Amino acid sequence: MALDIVKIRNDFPILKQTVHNKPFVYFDNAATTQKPVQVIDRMDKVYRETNSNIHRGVHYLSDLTTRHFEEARETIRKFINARYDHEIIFTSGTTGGINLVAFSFGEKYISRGDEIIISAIEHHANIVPWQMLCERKGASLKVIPLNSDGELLLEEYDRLFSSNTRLVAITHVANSIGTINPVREMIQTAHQKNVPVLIDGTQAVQHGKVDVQDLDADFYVFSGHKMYGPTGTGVIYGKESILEELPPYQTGGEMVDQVTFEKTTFNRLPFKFEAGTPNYTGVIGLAAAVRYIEETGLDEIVAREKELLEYGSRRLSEIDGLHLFGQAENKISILSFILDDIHPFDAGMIIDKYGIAVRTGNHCAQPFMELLGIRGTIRASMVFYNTREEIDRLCEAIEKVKEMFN
Amino acid sequence: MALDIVKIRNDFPILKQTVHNKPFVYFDNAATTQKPVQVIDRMDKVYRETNSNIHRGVHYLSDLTTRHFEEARETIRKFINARYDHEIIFTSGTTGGINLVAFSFGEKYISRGDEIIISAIEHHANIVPWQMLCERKGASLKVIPLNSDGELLLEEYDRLFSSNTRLVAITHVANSIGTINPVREMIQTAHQKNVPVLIDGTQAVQHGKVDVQDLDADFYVFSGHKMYGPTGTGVIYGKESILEELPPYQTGGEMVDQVTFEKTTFNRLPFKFEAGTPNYTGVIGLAAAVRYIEETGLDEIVAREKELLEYGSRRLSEIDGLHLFGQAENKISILSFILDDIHPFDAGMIIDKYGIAVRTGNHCAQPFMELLGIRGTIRASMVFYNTREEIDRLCEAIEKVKEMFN
Amino acid sequence: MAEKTMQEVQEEIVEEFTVFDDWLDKYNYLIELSKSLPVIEEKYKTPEHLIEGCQSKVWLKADMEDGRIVFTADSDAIITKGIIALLVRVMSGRSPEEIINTDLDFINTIGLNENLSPARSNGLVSMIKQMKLYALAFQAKSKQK
Amino acid sequence: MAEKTMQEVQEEIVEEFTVFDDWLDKYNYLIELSKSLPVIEEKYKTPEHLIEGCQSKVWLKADMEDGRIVFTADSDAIITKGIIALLVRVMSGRSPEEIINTDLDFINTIGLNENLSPARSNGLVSMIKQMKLYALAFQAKSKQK
Ligand SMILES: Cc1ncc(COP(=O)(O)O)c(C=O)c1O
Ligand SMILES: Cc1ncc(COP(=O)(O)O)c(C=O)c1O
Repeated sequence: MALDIVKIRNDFPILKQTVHNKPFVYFDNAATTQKPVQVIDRMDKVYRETNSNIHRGVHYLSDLTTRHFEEARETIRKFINARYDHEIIFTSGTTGGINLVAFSFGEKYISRGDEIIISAIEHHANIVPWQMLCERKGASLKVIPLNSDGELLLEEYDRLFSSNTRLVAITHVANSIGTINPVREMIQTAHQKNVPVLIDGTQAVQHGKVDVQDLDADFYVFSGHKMYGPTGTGVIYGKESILEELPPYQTGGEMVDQVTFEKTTFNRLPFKFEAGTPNYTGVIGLAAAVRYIEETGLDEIVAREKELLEYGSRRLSEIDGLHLFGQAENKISILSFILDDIHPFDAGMIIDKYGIAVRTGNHCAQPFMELLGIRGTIRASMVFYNTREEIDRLCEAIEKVKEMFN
Repeated sequence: MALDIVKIRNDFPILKQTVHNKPFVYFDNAATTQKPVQVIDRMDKVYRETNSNIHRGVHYLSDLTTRHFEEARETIRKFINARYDHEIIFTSGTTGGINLVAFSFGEKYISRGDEIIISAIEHHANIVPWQMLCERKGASLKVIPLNSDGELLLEEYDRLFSSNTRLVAITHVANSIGTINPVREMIQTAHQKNVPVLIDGTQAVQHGKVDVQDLDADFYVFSGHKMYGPTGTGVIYGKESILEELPPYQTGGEMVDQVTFEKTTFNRLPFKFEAGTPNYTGVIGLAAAVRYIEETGLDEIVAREKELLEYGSRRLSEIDGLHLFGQAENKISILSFILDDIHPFDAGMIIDKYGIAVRTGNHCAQPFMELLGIRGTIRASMVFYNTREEIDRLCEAIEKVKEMFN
Repeated sequence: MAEKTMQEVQEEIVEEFTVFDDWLDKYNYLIELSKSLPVIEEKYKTPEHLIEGCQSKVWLKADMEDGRIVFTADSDAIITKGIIALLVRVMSGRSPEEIINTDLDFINTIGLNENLSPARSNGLVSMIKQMKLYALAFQAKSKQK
Repeated sequence: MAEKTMQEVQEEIVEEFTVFDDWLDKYNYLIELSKSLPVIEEKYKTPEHLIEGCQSKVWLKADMEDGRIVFTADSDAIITKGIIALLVRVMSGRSPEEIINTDLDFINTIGLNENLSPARSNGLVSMIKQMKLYALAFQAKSKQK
């Protein structure tokens, strides 16, 4: 069943406005998505009706909010099909999540001479924490190379393993050009060598069904604000067996069991990894976002985004002097391109004047941009609430840019 | 000028409800405060009208949201009178903030044999991160003792310093019993010995004017959700000169300058410490909370809370078999007490039934509870929107508790 | 002992609670019940018998007598004690199989889950979990023989 | 050169911009101006002369000639180049004192701050800051003598 696009656009109040006197077109969804009223209103309701700090409260509202928070954990568990609720850990976002794993896993399992495999198409959030860890521990990074379509070279990946490989950390979907990596196979490869795998799912969970058990991922990390949820929220899925072994990262209230000045013992999972007052309002909002995705239908979302990608790719490829990056067969609806002899930033500024929000620059993927030998791209990232008409408007704006700078 | 309490209570929608068919009384403000519509609506507006990821965006809404975010930094700077905007670092909360400092300061300045001074009245968030640091580095904790009124023993504090002391970390106001510590003098003492000081201001900034330059604090850390702002927000103030020296904590997008697989260089302050997409909506809401506090008037807030404390202390002390903890001369409006032969949890459950939210337990201050030789207290923490009538209702509920269990 | 099934005892309790139409009576009844709890011997009040996740301390011990599990327990909070007295009344003197296979739905029905705070209901969940774990352990042991 | 004060040149620019009533004309004018920027020599396009905080690359160099600072610059983006051409027009050939003491209010007045994106306006702030820093440095140097 096709989506009711009129209803959907009504769900996102921000889309109904003009910017620079033009109808607003939002094509910066890979940076952050917009929020449906279902999410906004849910958080509003927390603050207006039920707000109270959670877990240790004896009173009614604290009870209620604790329940809502723990129900949110269950909602997320189901969404990615984790086995247990306590395998779901709430964080401030993907960056916070990867840093947690890098520290805790690193403290336990990484020492001098060890190796961690990442790929050439990672976001900085899945590069720098591993770099820092390697620096601290005297370990080193190995990088899976890409082909010119933006796909990882799997034979090379295979060859990167050694007896010192301790972890693989790769993105499910590349934020710069949209490639969907074959993470299921890559996890199998790693597991055959007894190496656990962390998947950065930031650009994946909102664009297709993710089943962490089917993938057999050891860690799966994502951000709330890119999946129609609020800022300041994120999730780490981790297999119980591994999480149990890891030491805590941040420490403080909630996550302790007994505290004396001599010694502190820690609470059980998931609380061991959730120090301090969590962003419970955000988490409750995130659960509302998941419900929104589920009610809209992931299959329908995938179908519509595929259609937008096909239309957009075709329209853009008709433009003279435009080069589209990322021709992977499997990709999400991201159009990343440059225009001959025009700086992406100049182009972005003019496109903005037509009321269209695109992102320009390196998309926090400097190593990948260097690989392409470019200073950055113009990136239009689309989701199911976008339309063909909006793509047409982008094409018109691009023509204006060419007029101005050529 | 006295506060217009009718107007104020209208600002907090959550207060206008019944719980267990009784008018709701919220006395759990030290756990988290309620939010005025000014804060709720501000965040609503972000999501409905301006939401976009910040800093690197080329388009209008990204620009606008970046401005709002950076204006929020300036609002916080003024609120605590920091010298520079870039001395204000946004975090997910106090726990996140203290963990950041413990890691970064620890990496740079703490090694085997070093000592860190904390006090016997700290929240777990200002104990456990230092414990972990000490464990990692082979350093040790020294603890400032208290007198029976809940005041720190300053002569003992003096004696704790040695040539190995590297940091003092103390709370400005104790969350368990409300004591206001003489942090200005304590900072002077430490500085005479060239030891920097971190102040946990979580229970202080909302209850009186804090001027970090006047205090001469090296770090001052607090949470947004306890000062009428949203969950998932927090602030570290740090002196420029120290922050410049510290290595980053979390790493990822935003906080980097150049990333290659060989080496990463970091962005300048404050971004060096703000990895990943910040909770910009929350931060913008936090600035609205600060404006609300300022418009209400900190002096007026202090005066009203003092009056509530005096009234509440008097009323509670009239109750037979009730023991009030924390008789410090300088304290915020927290009433922490036990009832003879009644478990705080039993009492809290019954008080809840009268629509009154109090907290029971150890208030994340287990070492302090052990010092008192008790299993926990019943804590009623009041702020300016509370009333004498609410205190009267609490007293009635306590009488019922006594009837039931004695 | 235990002529009624666990299910029947649960129904009995539900029936008893129907006469209370306000929370005050319910709580007073729990206070009353707290006095009937078969108390764990003082020497067993060790960390090993302490149940996690409760705001008040709860100790619980299980012994096998003639194929049936006998629970003794205690708590420093009275209402907690009343609740655990109810649990013991339903579960003590049963075979491991019956304990493992019976759902404890009376808790929802009498509104303990709802009316008790979360901290409490977390504790409640922990208590039930611990009692079922004991049953599983005894069952495993008897199969080994 | 520099018979007008910095203030006067700023007013001149504001006046020029008043004739544009839409952004397209403003931007086209900036593109035009970009061609007039006194370009930094290729060999100085080093990290040392690169300004941080801009989405496009901006190189800036300052030399002291007869007590006046002469700026040369370049950028890989054209609109950036146009803006820096404006800054150079206002500030180049001035004494360190004048540069330090004059507020650059023309930027707000012609709506560059508002109409340009934040990334851009961050870059703008960085450029101005860097130019003022050069002025401070030259002033300090000349006082040492
Ligand atoms: C004095 C003090 N420090 C630290 C904290 C921890 O704050 P958060 O849970 O917001 O991180 C609290 C909160 O209870 C507190 O009262
Ligand atoms: C693939 C990927 N990983 C990680 C991140 C970092 O996410 P956040 O900034 O929410 O922490 C992003 C966001 O751009 C991303 O696209």
